[in-house]
Amino acid sequence: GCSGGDSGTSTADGDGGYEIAFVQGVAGDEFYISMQCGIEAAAAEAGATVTVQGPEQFDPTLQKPIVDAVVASNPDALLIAPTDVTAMQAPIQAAADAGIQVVLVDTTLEDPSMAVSQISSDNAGGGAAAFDAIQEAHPEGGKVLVVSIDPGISTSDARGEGFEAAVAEDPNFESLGIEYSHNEPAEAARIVTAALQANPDIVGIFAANLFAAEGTATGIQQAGKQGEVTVVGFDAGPAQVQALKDGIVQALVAQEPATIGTDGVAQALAALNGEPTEAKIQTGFTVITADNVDGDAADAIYKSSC
Amino acid sequence: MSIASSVPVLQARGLSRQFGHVRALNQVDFEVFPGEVTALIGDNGAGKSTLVKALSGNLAVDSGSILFDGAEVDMSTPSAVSALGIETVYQDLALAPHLDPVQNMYLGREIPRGGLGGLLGFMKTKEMRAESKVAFDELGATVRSLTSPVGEMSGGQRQAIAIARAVHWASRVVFLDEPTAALGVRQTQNVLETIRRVRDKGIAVVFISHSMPHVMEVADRIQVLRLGTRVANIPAENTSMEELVGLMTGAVVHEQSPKESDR
Amino acid sequence: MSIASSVPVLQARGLSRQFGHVRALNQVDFEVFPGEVTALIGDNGAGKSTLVKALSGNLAVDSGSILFDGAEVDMSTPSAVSALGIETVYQDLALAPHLDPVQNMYLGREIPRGGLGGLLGFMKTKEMRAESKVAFDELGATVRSLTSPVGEMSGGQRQAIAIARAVHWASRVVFLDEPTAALGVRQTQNVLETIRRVRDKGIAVVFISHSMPHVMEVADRIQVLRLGTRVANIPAENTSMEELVGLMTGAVVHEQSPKESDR
Amino acid sequence: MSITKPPTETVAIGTLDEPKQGFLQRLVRAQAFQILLVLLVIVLIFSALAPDTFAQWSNFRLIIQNASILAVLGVGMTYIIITAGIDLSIGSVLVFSGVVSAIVMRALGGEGWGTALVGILVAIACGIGWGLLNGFLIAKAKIPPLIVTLGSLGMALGLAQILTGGVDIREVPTVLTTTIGYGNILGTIPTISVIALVVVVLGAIVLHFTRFGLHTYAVGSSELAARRVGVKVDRHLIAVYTLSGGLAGFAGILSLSQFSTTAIAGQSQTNLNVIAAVVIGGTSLFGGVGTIFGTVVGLFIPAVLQNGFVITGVQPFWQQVAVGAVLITAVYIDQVRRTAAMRGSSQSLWRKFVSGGRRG
Amino acid sequence: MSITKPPTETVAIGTLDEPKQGFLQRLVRAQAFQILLVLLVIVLIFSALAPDTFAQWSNFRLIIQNASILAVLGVGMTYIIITAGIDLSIGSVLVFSGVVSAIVMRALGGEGWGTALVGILVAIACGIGWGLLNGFLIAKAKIPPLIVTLGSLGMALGLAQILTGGVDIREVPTVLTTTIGYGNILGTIPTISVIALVVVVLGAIVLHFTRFGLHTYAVGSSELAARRVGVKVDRHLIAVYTLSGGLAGFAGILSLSQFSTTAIAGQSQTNLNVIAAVVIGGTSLFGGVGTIFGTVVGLFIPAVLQNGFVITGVQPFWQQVAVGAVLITAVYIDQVRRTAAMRGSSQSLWRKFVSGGRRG
Ligand SMILES: Nc1ncnc2c1ncn2[C@@H]1O[C@H](COP(=O)(O)OP(=O)(O)OP(=O)(O)O)[C@@H](O)[C@H]1O
Ligand SMILES: Nc1ncnc2c1ncn2[C@@H]1O[C@H](COP(=O)(O)OP(=O)(O)OP(=O)(O)O)[C@@H](O)[C@H]1O
Ligand SMILES: [Mg+2]
Ligand SMILES: [Mg+2]
Repeated sequence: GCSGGDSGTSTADGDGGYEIAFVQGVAGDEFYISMQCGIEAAAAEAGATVTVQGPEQFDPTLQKPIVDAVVASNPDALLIAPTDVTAMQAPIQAAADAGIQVVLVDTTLEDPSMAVSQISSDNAGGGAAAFDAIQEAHPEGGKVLVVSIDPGISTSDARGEGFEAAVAEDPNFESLGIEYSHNEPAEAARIVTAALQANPDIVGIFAANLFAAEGTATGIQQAGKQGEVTVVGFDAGPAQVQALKDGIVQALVAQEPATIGTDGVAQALAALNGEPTEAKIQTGFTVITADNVDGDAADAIYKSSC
Repeated sequence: MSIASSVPVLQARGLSRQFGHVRALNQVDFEVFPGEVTALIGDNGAGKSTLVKALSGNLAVDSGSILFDGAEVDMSTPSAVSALGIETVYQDLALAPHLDPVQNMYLGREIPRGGLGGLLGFMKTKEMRAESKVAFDELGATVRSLTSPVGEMSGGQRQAIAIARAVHWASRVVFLDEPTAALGVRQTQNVLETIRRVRDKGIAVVFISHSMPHVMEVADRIQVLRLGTRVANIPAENTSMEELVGLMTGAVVHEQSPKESDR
Repeated sequence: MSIASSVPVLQARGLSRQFGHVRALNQVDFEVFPGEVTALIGDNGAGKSTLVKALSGNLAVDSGSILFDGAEVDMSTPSAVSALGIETVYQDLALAPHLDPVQNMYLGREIPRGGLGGLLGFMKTKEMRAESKVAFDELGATVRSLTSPVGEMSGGQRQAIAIARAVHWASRVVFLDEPTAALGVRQTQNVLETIRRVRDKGIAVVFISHSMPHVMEVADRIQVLRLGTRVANIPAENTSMEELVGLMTGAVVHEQSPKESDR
Repeated sequence: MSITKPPTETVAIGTLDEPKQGFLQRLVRAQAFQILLVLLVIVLIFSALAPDTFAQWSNFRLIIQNASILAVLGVGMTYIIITAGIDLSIGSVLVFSGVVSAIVMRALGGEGWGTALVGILVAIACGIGWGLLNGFLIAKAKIPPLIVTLGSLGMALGLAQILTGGVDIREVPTVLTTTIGYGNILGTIPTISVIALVVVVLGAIVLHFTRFGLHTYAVGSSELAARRVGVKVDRHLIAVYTLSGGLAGFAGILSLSQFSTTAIAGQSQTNLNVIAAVVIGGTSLFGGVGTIFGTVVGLFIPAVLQNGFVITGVQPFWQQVAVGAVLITAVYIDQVRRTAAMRGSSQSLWRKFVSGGRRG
Repeated sequence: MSITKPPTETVAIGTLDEPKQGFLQRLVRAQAFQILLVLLVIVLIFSALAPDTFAQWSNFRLIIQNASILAVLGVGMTYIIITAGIDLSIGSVLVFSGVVSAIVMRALGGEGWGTALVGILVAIACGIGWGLLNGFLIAKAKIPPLIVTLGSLGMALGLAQILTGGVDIREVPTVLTTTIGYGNILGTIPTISVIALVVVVLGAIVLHFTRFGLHTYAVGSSELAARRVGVKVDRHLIAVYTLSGGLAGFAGILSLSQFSTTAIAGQSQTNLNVIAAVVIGGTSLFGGVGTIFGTVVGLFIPAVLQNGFVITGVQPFWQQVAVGAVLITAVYIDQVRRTAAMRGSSQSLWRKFVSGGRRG
């Protein structure tokens, strides 16, 4: 479980509770851990047990064998964040064909019709919101940069695209494009230091995930540009919030993983119990800044343990 | 005793080769004639093995030229050289340790199956095994297993395999770089006899050895290297062990230009 | 001729060792006495090198026991064996090819600097170089560079380095597995002389060679292996080359129990 | 020297030799039999733990299906590692070939075999191209394989991203996905696995029975020796890397069929996974030894472990720990058993080297 | 045989020998000088392209700072590769050590040197622990290094995730971040780089001048020879893997200081990057050859390339392609120049092998 306990083990309980399997997009990510917390809380209330699995990378070729094995273990319901809209289509279809109730969480599929429900975040909207935060801090405009993970990852690609689209609408801002950190803070730091060297007039950097944000913060500190560059991070784990409070990051775009998890369990249970389900739920996001972090945005912070 | 002709099958002129500060070959002339056993002798580090490598396409020289049958031909790679009918037993043998004796014997010259199988690369394994056995037996080699990797075999067994291979494939020249160093008494006699047999087929044999008795036993002509230079080129009957040893160590110096002594 | 005592410094009883289907050693008895040169001879693949490896801690035997100074001691690793004062020149030499002659000479026995430097592992490089040079000179080795990797050197140069190393460190027994195989005439004579000198210091020398003249020249006692079994153990003066060759090939069979022939 | 010439008796050749060995015997004895036993033990343990879920054909079927693409890559990698080389680029070449093939098929349009066939050929051709480049740089320019294939890893992936603009292509002819990707033969055997099996069997036959295979061992055993006897070492190395590249290209089309997407962010672990499988299977990184059969077994050990752990509900973090521990244990047991089979040859360094033991 | 004993003239020893060489000469000649030239050329090219941004001390300072942690890891890896081994686990061991150290420091509380010192010792101890395990399994259980360290890679990472529940720890004593992480010496030289330099210099001295270093080369050059002359090969291998583990643990605390986070999933490429640097620096994967100096140069080539490409505004996708291509080219040029320096020895296979040319 998210606290490192034993809640991840499915116990074949005799009380007739449902078995719910949750397959993350990538293991060990605070976003999915928060989602897991929501799922486990909701499941505990309903007397269901939860098994959690996830690949080491956000990579369909690694996720597919896991899904196949989960399907073989024959749970009652499957909550899954597909790592690719087409690649995961067939394995998830196979789960549905095996009589498992499928709920798509966070990401979705090309043809989600087999799922009882799809609950997704608006990643593109989150990217646009990140730009809004930079715009607000630097109304005069300037150069902006995106530090992403790897090309081909649907969620971070959508964030980057949303951000770039928003930049394009404001003639005062110039985008330096998207750089890829390969999910390594050190790589992000190297990119950011070099970019600042070449373009000392960068006003904002959008870091598309946690490691990108951490590396960006390190790079800015190395270059001695704290306070001059507005860094907007995506996701709001405890680490990011700490960075926000330290003034390294100026804003965070928070999704609602716990809500996704809770809703996901609710939809799955509804389907299992033959109740009506909601085909599509869109969850929103919150922009957290130093001003509202202890106030009305406090609830949006992800949990690292339940 | 020899059926030597007067055109050298292989002739080197002014070969030089330096390694770092060591001049391994220094303007070496060298020639071998068909149907003749040429002994190449010299002190340790005199450059004998380096010369053999240069003449078998394994080492680029800094200067000098090599003629085959009187003409310059491509001798820059081992495969080009073996295509000319020149085979070599290297001092460090160079067998593939993970392969068995038969595979080593036929490496690069495998007998293909007939028809489609052959085109696809399938081989006549049984035939190769049988022929290898004959070749090893001829040398009295004590190879105890034809399917064990040669890396597991004794020094003498490996040497016998390398010799069998070279003798089997050579059609014009065979270089034997200290072939009997690891061999038993009986195997050594067999190899010396094999050398004579090969010579009698009209093939030129270059025999490198530190054993003067063996040299005197089979050589028709003796060439002496000293510190990378040929210091003597004499018919075997005109010399003695004492003179040879003196030539190798520099105690005796031949007052001769190489040209004069040629044949 | 020899200052031999009557207690063998090293004694093997009933050693056997099988590789797959090959019985390399078959109930071999073997003993060497201080101040005596024991020649170990046999055909290729007779098991000589295997016996040497077994007696130098490089090979576990299937059965049999080894006594040092009449007592069983730990001889399971090469370092335990060299701690007893036993050194070996292996047939395949086993030098570290990337290291230079001096480093190879002193490998595992480096001379530490005095004081703190020594504790930290710094070495007296100059001293080691000077002593190595003396040791090589003694053998008349033609090592041309003390700083080039030995992997670049000629066969004879490498062999000389290995011999110099073993002779330098041995205090009780030295095994020489075909030490003169790659050596020049002069170097061979030096090695034979060195063997006598070492023997006269009271060290036991085991000399393996296929050259019967060399064996007759230095050996005090000759032990013959055939197909993994000791078939003879005779004082050198009581035998002839013909008899030895016969024993090795099986043409002559000694009707003797090993016990009777002991000394 | 007056030695009477001794009788030239024909001694002992082959007389103490092992009885003649058939194909199966050779395979089993040589390399991979012990590790197969380890795999069977793992399967048995999980079967006992989860008889209803793990020990089902439907589950094995999926494990086999998921290992199929890696098996195709493993054939090429086995050849390369036997030559003492390495190929880090296979994952990227797979992606690149898939991308180019997908672009071509999209341009052609159509969902039928015509388009698909062109796509297959294009993918293989792309892979061969990268393989040729790798092989040429390694054999002719004498650059270490690790550097060459690390470089082409980056280049192939970068070019794939440039070609797609970083956005996966998802238009794949339906015939590919329905037949190769998810089709079955005899109702239940995945087509993709049958294809992989054919590749594996062909690869094994070529490696163990032909001149090409023999030269592969020879080059890895001693490049110097092979060169000296006239084996065209450079040409052979180029051929081996080209083979690996071509198989990676073919794997690219298999991956397209299975995932219906070019998955450019995927395959990041592929090279290490395949190399690990080859080494688990008993092939030495120092060259000269190895079997395709071993590689296939080596692929299944981590695959079965992961599947079993997921099914028995082991936490993902613990899975990593357990897979690591079992990997080491499996190879250790293999080691010990092989040594024991050699009868106390534990001191024979040569043998250890030959069996890839110590340092592979 | 009646050969008159020839005069035992003292021939030629050392007479044709090169003039005696000092430390610098040896370093330069031996391995890494050519590749240093390649690095300088790359620096010059970028300096010409972007004199105002690239060719600034402020920029070089950052490049050096960012390479510091990898340099510490590179020292250990160089030793390992010289013994013909490999260590894939360094990235995971770094993470694990950082995690344990962060947990201990969090438990102790406090932002001062007391806590930090405990943390440093704990990190190094953790690294040593993993190194010992690796070394023991490799030297005593005779399991191939690739398998052992692949296994411990998974185990260390899994345990790190279990310890933290997958959530990075961000509480790091401020003294660490302000001094080691971002502090400067002499106003402008990053403290972390000075620390790395000390490790590098110590590593080089031990490798090139002590018994320990000599035995490292000996084990890699011929394990058999080293064993036969009584070098305690097993003990030495354990020591070398322990050294690498300890340095990875130390790098863990450096990483904590620099990034103020345990960055659990963030070291997946570290092992390959470091191995590549070692090989670029002229160390052969087949053992027996290599220098620390070469490794450091080998680290800077990709680092400078990446920095230069970002500064000159090369598109990210093209960057990967360019880094790959330049890597191959750099090693090729190094190769050619070294060969030329040997005067036409291009045919000497032995030399190629020695210089790590062909197959390393
Ligand atoms: N690849 C190499 N690199 C550097 N030096 C070399 C190389 N090969 C040979 N040498 C040197 O060249 C000289 C001649 O060596 P070569 O092997 O030809 O001698 P040789 O006459 O065969 O001696 P031996 O009788 O000992 O076999 C030696 O001093 C040797 O050290
Ligand atoms: N590691 C090994 N594995 C398998 N067989 C071996 C191994 N070592 C030796 N043998 C075999 O054992 C037998 C004895 O070999 P050994 O090397 O002791 O012979 P030798 O008497 O030294 O011969 P030579 O005079 O040729 O050096 C040979 O048949 C050899 O093939
Ligand atoms: Mg020679
Ligand atoms: Mg022997």
